[in-house]
Amino acid sequence: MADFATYLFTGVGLFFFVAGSVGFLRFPDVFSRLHALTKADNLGLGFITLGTAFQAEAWRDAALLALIWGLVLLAAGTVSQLISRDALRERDEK
Amino acid sequence: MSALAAVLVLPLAGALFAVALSGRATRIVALAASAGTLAAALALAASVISHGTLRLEVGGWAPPVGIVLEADGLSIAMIVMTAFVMVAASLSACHMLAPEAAGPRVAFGFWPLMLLLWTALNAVFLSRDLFNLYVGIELLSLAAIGLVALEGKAAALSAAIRYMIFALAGSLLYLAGLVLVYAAHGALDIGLLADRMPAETDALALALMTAGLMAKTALFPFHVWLPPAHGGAAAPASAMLSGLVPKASFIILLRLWFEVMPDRAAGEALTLMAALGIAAVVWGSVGALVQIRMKLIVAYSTVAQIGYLFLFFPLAGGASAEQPWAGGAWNGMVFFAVSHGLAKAAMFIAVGQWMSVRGSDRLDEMRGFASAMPMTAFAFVLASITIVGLPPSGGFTAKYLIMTSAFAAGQWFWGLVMAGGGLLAAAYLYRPVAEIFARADIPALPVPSRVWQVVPLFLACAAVALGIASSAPFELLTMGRPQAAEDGL
Amino acid sequence: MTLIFDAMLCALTLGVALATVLGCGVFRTIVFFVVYGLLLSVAWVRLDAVDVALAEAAIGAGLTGVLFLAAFGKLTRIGVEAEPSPKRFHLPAALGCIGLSGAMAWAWFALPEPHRPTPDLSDALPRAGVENPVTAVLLNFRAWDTLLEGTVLLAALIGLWILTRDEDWHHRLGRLQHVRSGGVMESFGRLLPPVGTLVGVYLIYIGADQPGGAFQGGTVLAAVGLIAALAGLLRPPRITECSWRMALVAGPLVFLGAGVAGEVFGVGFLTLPGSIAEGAIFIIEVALGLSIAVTLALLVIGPPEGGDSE
Amino acid sequence: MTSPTLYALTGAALIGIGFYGLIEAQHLLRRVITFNLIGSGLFVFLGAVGARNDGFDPIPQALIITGIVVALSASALAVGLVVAHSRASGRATFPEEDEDA
Repeated sequence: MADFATYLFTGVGLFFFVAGSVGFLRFPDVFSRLHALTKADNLGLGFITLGTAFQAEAWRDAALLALIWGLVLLAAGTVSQLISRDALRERDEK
Repeated sequence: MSALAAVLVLPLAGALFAVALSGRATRIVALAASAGTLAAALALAASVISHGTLRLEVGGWAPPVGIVLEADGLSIAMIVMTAFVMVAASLSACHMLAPEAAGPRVAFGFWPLMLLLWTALNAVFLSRDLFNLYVGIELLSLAAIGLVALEGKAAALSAAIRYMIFALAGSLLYLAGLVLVYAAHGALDIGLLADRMPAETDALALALMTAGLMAKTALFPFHVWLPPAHGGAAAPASAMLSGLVPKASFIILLRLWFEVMPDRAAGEALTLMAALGIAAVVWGSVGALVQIRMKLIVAYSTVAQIGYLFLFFPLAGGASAEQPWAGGAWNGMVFFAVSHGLAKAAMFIAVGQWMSVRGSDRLDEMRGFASAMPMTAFAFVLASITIVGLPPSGGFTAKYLIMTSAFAAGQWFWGLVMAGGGLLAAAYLYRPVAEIFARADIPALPVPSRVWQVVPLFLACAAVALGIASSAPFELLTMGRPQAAEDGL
Repeated sequence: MTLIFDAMLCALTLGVALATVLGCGVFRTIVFFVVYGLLLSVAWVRLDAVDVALAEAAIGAGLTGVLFLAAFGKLTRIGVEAEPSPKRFHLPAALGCIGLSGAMAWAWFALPEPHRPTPDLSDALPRAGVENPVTAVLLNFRAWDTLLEGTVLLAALIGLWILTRDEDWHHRLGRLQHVRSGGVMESFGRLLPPVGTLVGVYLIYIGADQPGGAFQGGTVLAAVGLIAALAGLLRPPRITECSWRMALVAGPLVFLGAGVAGEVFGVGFLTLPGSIAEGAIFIIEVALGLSIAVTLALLVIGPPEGGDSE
Repeated sequence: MTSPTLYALTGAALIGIGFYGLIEAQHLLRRVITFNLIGSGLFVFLGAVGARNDGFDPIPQALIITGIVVALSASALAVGLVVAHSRASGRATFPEEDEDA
């Protein structure tokens, strides 16, 4: 049962990663690319974390996984914000 | 505390305190650490002479688990020579790199870097573990690069970068060989590896490590970084860099060839090393002949002198039976390294003292040196005698030993190279000595006091004394001398 | 199955390494290098070397990458010309390098069989005072290596400070950061340090029993410090400030002190007798971790560069 | 083929790639990066050596961690030198013709 859940959630997570990567490659400008990366990839990572959590032996490990996901979200949000601010400034300067 | 641990602990503790403290306290701590390390080095030499080779298993762990430090004749010779040069360099730094003259940056940076360099040198001379040697030479390189960059000008910075590239590439090649040694034998201790089961990969490992160490020793054709780096640094730093630093990687090379893998020493490889040595002698001497700056002449001379060290490889153990002392070539090589270290440091400090007075080290600005600072000028001349190899200096004894081995072994070619190299050295040192003693009408200069002038003179006298009183050092060198040095490779 | 994964990972690593070497533009090279480091840390997990994986991710990819990016930024500000572009394929060099790789590959297959004797640590490990064998090697069996290694870090930092221009010597380290107050970066800088500090301290603490230790934990702490400095919460110190320099040398000094204590009490240099080894290693590891954290952070910040707001 | 063999070959290839980059590179920063590539290639090779045996051998791991820290120290100093040199000379390429400058 746990294995099945892992397969399912990891698979869904991988799907989001693929979608995010396609978006990253296909979208025209910095902003939409960031959008694809942060939204889809963070969701994908969330699903993979969830899938992995089913393999955890203790609640503590699952909590650590959740913490890692939270930190990645925080970092991704901050970085994408900084990148887009920089890109906006560059566009305005042109 | 045992003297063996003290020669490592004292400079390291001195460096750490020198970083933490500031101002005068830094200098006082550094000088105290220098004096302490000198005392410890002499005590270590005394105890090795009376008790024989000393061995320390660090942390009480025998190899292959732990690291072994060992003080044999070779390491003692190097440690004592290092101690003399270091103390002289730090004394001369007291007036040449004083905060009022050189600024707070240099006054802060010199002391920790110098003591870290000393720690690294002693660590390399004592260590019997190949990986520990790697960490040691990395520490040595970083401290040495810092000392080159201390000068601060653009030329010094580019010299430091050049040095860094060679040093890092050399370290990586050494590391590659080390990885192969561990892969094949599961041990890093020199003693254990000497008794290893030979593996096919040994030759490749030895070749990689040798190439890396050659780059670090600045043997031709890896020498291009040396003259700008040594010639561009501040004089007390140059004294350490030129007199001591190349010796560390050379000692590792000796340990590899004579203790770890004497069975892998193919005749062609030995001849190749000696051939590179000849090229270095010629190249360095010609380079020194055409330079017009004193420090560069002295630096190119180091390139040539490093070449001599490699001539010894095919001669090791040459006809030891006919020798008055067994392993004559080995002893001659160690004598050569020691007397070169002392003499080269004396030369750099002497030139540096004149430079700090005159403001330039151009050859034509050397006039008046002898009349203004007679003791310093005399030190330069005495050091030149050792470098050329005239009797009764240590350099003469060294060349005499190596040449006797060469002729006794019927390998007279190497002996001729030595003699020719001596002539070249005489040629490139003639111009500076002549200029130093030339009369000139220069205005009265604020000459440093005689106390400071004694410093280079002491080193130069030590280099000469090595030739006069050579029997005690000889006994020392027989302590723990590898069997391969007596039997030949 | 796992072999396929390994093969894909190796191919990807090699591809990224090639891109690092051959790609145009220094900025791209740096980005590829960081990716390369992350792939390598996965490889370390596959090689059953979790301690190394942590060190690689934190130091090899993370901190080294930041170091290169910071240097790239400085070079851009200085206004050096861009990289000269002509990148010809250099055949002799390529052949030589293929030869080197080939020699190493040959060596792998030529290694003595049966497998080399592994150093037998089973006698020594129970007396080492720690559960994690890698920590036992680092802080007990090969303590002299590790002490020298901490010294190497210090030597690099002193060497870096030496590069300061004389007129900048009394300024703060690095260049002053301007962050918009109330902006995203500032709130990130406020949010992260508590969690990050916890992670770093945990890594140092856990090092005795599980993967982790002074180097990995120290690096995390250094990163926390750097982010706090980026967010304007911490101001980089001046070289002339004594307290920071004390923090730099505290770890090596404690380590060296333990070594000398062994000598004084007659058990030998750097010897930690089994009965007190556990406590001694813990103290050394904490002191070393803090010193490493400060040293690494200052290495990345770099020498003082003046800056307008001083 | 076993996975240690795979990683050992990868390490060997990385060493060659790194040295090629070192020879080719003109920008000094790129040279420093290639040093790190070569070093990590060597470490991967050593790691594969450690994984070759059935028993767990912590010594290579400890050596590699030490090596990584040493490599970082060297890189930090090298990068600082490159920046200082560029500031003094205005270029970030290797100085070829200032032997006696």
